Amino acid sequence: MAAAQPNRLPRGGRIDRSRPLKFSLDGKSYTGFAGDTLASALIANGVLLVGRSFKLRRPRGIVGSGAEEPNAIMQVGEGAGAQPNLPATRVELRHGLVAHTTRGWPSVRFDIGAISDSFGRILGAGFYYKTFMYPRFLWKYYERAIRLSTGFGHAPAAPDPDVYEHRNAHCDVLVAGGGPAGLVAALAAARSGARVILADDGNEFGGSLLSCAEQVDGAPAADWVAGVVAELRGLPDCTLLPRGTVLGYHDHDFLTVAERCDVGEAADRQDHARPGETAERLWRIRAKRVILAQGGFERSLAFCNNDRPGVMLASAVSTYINRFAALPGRRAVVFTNNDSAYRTALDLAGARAAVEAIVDSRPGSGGELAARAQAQGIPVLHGRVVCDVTGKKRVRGVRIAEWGGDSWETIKSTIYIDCDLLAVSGGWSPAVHLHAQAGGSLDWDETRLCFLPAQARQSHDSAGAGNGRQSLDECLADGLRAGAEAVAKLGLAPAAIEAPAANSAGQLPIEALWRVPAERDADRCPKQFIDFQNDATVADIRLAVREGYRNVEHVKRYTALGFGTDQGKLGNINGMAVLADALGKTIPEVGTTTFRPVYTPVRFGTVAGESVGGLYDPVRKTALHEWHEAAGAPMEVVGQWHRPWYFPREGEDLHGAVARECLAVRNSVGAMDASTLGKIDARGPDVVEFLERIYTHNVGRMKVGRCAYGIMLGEDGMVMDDGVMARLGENHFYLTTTTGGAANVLNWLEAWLQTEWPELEVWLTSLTEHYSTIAVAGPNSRVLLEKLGCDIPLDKENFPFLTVRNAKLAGMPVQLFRVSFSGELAFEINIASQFALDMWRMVMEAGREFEIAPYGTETMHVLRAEKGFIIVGQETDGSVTPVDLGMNWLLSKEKDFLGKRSLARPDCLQEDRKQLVGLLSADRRTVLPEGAQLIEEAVRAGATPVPMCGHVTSSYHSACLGHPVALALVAGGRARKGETLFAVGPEREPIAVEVVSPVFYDPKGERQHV
Amino acid sequence: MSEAMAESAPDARVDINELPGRGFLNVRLDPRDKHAVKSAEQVLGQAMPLVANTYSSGTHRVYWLGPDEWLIETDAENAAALSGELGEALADFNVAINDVSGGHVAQRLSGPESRTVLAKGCTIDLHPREFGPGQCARTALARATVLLAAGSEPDSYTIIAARSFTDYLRHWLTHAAKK
Amino acid sequence: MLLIECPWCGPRAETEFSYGGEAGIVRPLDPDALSDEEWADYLFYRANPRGAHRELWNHAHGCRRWFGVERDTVSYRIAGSFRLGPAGSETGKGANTERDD
Amino acid sequence: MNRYSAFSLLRNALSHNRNWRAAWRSPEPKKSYDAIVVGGGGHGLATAYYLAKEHGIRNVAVLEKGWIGGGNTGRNTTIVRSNYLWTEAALLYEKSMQLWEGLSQDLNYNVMFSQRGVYNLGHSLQDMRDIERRVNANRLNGIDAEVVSAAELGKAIPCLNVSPAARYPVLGASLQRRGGVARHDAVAWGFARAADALGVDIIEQCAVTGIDVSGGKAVGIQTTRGPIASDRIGVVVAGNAGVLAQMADLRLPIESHPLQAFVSEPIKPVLDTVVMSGAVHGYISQSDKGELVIGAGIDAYNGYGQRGSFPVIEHAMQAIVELFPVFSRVRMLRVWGGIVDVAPDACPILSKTPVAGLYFNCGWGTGGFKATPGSGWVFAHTMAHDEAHELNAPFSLERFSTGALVDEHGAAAVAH
Repeated sequence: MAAAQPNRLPRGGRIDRSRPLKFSLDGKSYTGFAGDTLASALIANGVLLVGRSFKLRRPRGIVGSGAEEPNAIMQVGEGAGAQPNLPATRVELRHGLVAHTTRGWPSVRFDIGAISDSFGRILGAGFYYKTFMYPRFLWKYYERAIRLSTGFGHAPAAPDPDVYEHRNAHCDVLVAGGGPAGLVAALAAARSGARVILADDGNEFGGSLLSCAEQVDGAPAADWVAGVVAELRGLPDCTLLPRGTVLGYHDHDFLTVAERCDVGEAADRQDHARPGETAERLWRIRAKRVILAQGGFERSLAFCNNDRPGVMLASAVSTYINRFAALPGRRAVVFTNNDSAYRTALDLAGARAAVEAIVDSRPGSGGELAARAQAQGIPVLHGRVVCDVTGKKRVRGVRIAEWGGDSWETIKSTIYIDCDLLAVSGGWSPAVHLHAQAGGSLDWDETRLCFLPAQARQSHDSAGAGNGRQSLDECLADGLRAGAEAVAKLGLAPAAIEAPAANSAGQLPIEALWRVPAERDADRCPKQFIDFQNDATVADIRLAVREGYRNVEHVKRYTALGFGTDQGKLGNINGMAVLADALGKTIPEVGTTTFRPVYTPVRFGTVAGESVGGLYDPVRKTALHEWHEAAGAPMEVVGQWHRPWYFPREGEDLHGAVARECLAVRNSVGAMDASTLGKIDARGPDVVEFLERIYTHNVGRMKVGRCAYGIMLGEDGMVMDDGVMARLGENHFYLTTTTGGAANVLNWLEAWLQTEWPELEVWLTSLTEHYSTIAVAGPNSRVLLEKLGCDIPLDKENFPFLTVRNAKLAGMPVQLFRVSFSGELAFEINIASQFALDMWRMVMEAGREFEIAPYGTETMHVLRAEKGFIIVGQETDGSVTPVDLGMNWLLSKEKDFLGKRSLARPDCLQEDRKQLVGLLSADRRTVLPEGAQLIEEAVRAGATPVPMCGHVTSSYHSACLGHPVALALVAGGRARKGETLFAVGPEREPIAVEVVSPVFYDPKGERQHV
Repeated sequence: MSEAMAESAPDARVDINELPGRGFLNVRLDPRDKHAVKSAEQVLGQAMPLVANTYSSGTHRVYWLGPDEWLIETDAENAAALSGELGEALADFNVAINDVSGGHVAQRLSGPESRTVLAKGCTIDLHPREFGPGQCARTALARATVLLAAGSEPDSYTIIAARSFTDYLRHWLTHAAKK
Repeated sequence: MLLIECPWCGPRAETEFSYGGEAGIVRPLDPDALSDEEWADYLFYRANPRGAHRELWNHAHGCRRWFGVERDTVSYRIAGSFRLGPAGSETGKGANTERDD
Repeated sequence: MNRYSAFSLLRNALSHNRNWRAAWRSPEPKKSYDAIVVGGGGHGLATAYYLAKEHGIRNVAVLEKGWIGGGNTGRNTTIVRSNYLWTEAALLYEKSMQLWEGLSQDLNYNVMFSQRGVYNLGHSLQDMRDIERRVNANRLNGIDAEVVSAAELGKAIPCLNVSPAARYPVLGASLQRRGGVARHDAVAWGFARAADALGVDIIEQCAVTGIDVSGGKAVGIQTTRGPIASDRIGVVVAGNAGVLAQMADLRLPIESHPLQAFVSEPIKPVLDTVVMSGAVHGYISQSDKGELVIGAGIDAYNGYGQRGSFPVIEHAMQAIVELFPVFSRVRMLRVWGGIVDVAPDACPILSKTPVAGLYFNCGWGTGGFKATPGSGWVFAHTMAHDEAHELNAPFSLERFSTGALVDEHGAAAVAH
């Protein structure tokens, strides 16, 4: 099997050679080992060409080994479980993994689109802003073609089989990054008794220690890592999150971590075989202190054709060799402006690759590492640069020139070296993303040539390579410092801990080389890429500047620099350096760009967590819900509630059922579950005064035992909510609200009590859930209740309309209200919810002889519309006053109440405000469409805009009246009774309507009083 | 949701049980009115917890809900009588006592993973040092408001929520307990 | 997600609270005496400062108390929370109240 | 100005793109101007452009404290539509829509206005009543609109979940076919370039520190680059409107809130229209680059921080996954926030002020991008004539005293 992996080194690496894993790329099968990433397995198999660039369709290979990878963007998996856009460098290999490249047609090796590269000069930065404009109508076709060529992977076609969850956590110290600095910091904090969470992006802790050949405390670094991890694991208040990427550092030290749960061993165990297992978990962490130790990113350098497959980051080459025992090339050249790449040369040599040369831009004889390289016989070319690369789908060689220190002069290459791998290091940039997200400032370090975290704005500190430390020694010491400082800030007693020792080689300073000069000037030379994924080049940045896009944000947006899936991790600093040069400024003068969450891309599903599908939002159910369901009632969604809409008998549709239910109520009796109404107990010495301020009517005049319809307004004078209220005692009221308004109204009342009128002694208690409410309506409702057995007289004299009584009904204590939303004789029964279902069943049983009809929200709407009763939210929309609704009779002149002053504003006094009226279609047959607009003349469309004078708010067929009825808001409507208007609905044909009173049924209101 | 799903998770590391037969009273009074507090305590035979986010245990459980609001959990059969007794004893004070038995459902969550399950939907710090026996909190669990109380045994909690959210919460807890 | 200190329940996550806007907007005692402009000022006009802001929050999922918070609208840092004035004081909506931080 | 065309691209390619001229100059501010526009976002730049183009006022400066288009212009989800309920709003946004339809050609800058249609979903019977009402009103106002059933939606947008079993099932939608999206940066740059060509000075990195008022009249402003005199000053600074108003001792009925948005990684075309849901709080389109562009709800608190709270993002994500279950495995790439200036009625203020010669254009809330050209067009008219155009007359400051609000809050249209 190993023979099938031509570039797999015979020994070494953190792979498990006893566990070969089969996988495929673009249908071709390969074998890797457990512990591989998809990228390392591909390299072991000699596959380097894995992508095509966005605009120019140039062939691209694997460049990096982590989150900075711009090219190897894969579609992993198939069907519903497919995952678009994964960088191969971050995909843990698992058995049977199916991957596809995402660019290039017909294949990534042969891409017809590559012809774009020949037009590269036309396709400079921002070219699309300059063309595709004429003729105008063609843009949509251009656009369609452009869209087809963009994007990487596909969204799966079927819903996601995976489940996700959120997890809230609190800790004293969150350590982001489990490399050398993070491990020491976590250890220092945890040993001191702090609650610690250590999160690391990788599948195992150790970070750079897993990819290097160095020693810690005299042992291989990996052994030291294992020891620390074991100790941390044994501490009770230490949470370890490998595969946990810290995504965001938000305000008030709130951080999010995405933990991948369905990979590695878990993947082999399940591989979607156990649905319901969490695929990814979003940790929502509130930390007291945060230590950011996420290491750094190596930069590339800008030289001609620096994007050819086989040009890789030096650190990535080392990682593939040391961690994965995969050798990316056999004849290598190393190109660097700093010391770190020398280790790569040594790693290559150790892997028996031919290192043809180390090309070091810096003059002079080099330091300790250079000496080691030379000792191994590796030629070191000082003061030289790689200025061009040959080969298209694979590096074939490099041109090397002398470097005089000027990036913009033209040079002549003097040496050509054959090679198949070019390992490049342009220096290191600390991963300051989270520091910057947290609001921290950055300082440019002129010696180390990178942005370093400076002032922190929240409770964070940076450590290790992320804090600009370069050698392992320094990183370990810095981690210890950060851990100890966090412990001190928490006020804990610090535990004794010694800094682990490493034998780091001394390093010489980096040289400020960003753009390598070429044989022609910067605008004519072969492309020098800065952002590989978006094909942003040195020439593009210069063009942007020439065209006046001089701010770094303009340049980024104009060239798309940094907008790829790697978010500029590879190219942003180089881009800023080139921009600084073009502007004649320094890098810090150019500024930094904003670092936005998320640190690396995260699945939508992970962010959404478990609150999707059936758990998207609570379904609130009344105590009678089961009965309604069993009766086959379709549900109407009313906010979070599910309410029965209608109760169809066999063969009935909505209209049939509603007509029958309406007639039952009008002629005999019906019952409705009104439990969702908001219910508030209000009492206290000042309750009358309080309610006077809230409600528009004279609350104090209500006698004990009386009910009244009340409305409340917002301070803007608009109707906010309505409902029946009852005075239960001198200082005791029971209030009802609309279903949708229940929570808001209680909050609104509490807000006034607590913030504006704390001197009022009033207690409010919600009874919405305690009581279930059964409305029994219709001429037979009284007999029905009597039949059930009621311990109080129910006749008109003893229990008149709009009164409330405590009673026992069928032996159960209830509150009985003589109120009616249908205009019929009606009772509302309030009963403690645990007994509500029994009561409902008894009502139904007792009602059988009256052919009682359970009815739903639709019938309730028809019945109330026949009576001209409004529904807040249907007849009102936040712009309707009580005067508009004809409710002047409810507005007390004797007191102030909320919103009263607003009613006196000029606009509220206009006579042509929209007012509530009834409408009858002229033919008395047409049911007007709800939402139809009203116009004065039957004009045809075409002569727009047509002035509108109102709209239909409610419209139903009235079974008991035998014709349709509608409610509407009409400008100056009350004075227009008898006029003909025209309703325009979706059919567009104007329908003649007559303006009438909104009360269609029993206008004198006699039926409810019987 | 089927009844079967309402049972505990298959691996039984978390048990979810509805507590049947519970009655609830809501009490509003101003704790600065020491006499009122005392009268209430005499009827209850236990302390009214005055420290925020704590509860007292005795014949009943009395939960602090807010600076002038408590929830008394008692036997369902006892609720009406207790409400009457409290009402009588506090008749001369400015208080509000409401029987809200119909509006609340209590569930018990126990088992070694119960804290983890709660942490999926609750943002308060549930570490036993921060939220131990005798402590309670009105807070959000997923998308419902709940009263959460730490039981006297480790990893056991009482969740009291509005009746209409019962199915939702059971569904959510069962889902969360599935791991 | 902000961490807001409820004066009664201690620090809790922002999602437990609802926001009530600027503190100290006192309802006029005699609205009828106001001009339309003055009434509009009470209804709609807010300081909306870039910087320190005294504002109202309600511990909606907790103890249901309204209280005041002083928060910076740029850094979002919270300087402290405070209970609203005692009953009978002229402090409506946290205009002048005891600090509790 | 270099004229942009396929031909000019070719010609410049031959000279290695060395002869492109700056899209706009970077002049030093003059001592005085006939008119000053404070704020170099889309609205401000459009105002300057139309001042020059429609009213012949070319001695104009646009002052931008940062870089043009760096505020809400570059931070929004780029949805363009005009299907507002109330006639006042509808006609204003429709004016804007008509300008959008010829904007690339007018500016000679491809703003990539893509009329791929905008759907507003309804999830309840009341939503559908509101949709019917709005669609009928739109048609009578001459704005294209139609009501689409759930079944038709399922066909038109295959990845949308129209199952009746959904928690908030999709019952239908309104559709404005002329609605769509545009490339936000290009709008700022295109207006800047066209205004510059007409003589407008666009001055970046120039923050206003004071407004000089004398005898009730605006006479000039103080800036970080010195004083500049003008008796006609238009302030178009969105979330910072209140801060500028204070400089002239004015108060505004505006509150500034964070509004967040996010994009996914680029994926192959999967959604060729715009879908908005007010009830489920999410709106989404796919950019020409392949990113899913998603807007979240507004953060409740006042904030100038250009960032919001993460639960708002989570909530928007839940809404999107609820509407589009197949997007669950797509990955979020980047989250950002803007500062939106919200008026009590969710409608803009395009108004003279008590200070003569000082004009404010603000209050666009979450929906300003779509109004960019129309806002500039009417505001230029207001500044040029010291009088509102009939299209923006209803959007004066007086409405807050008279009560004549144009309440798009209460209306079905979500104001995005």
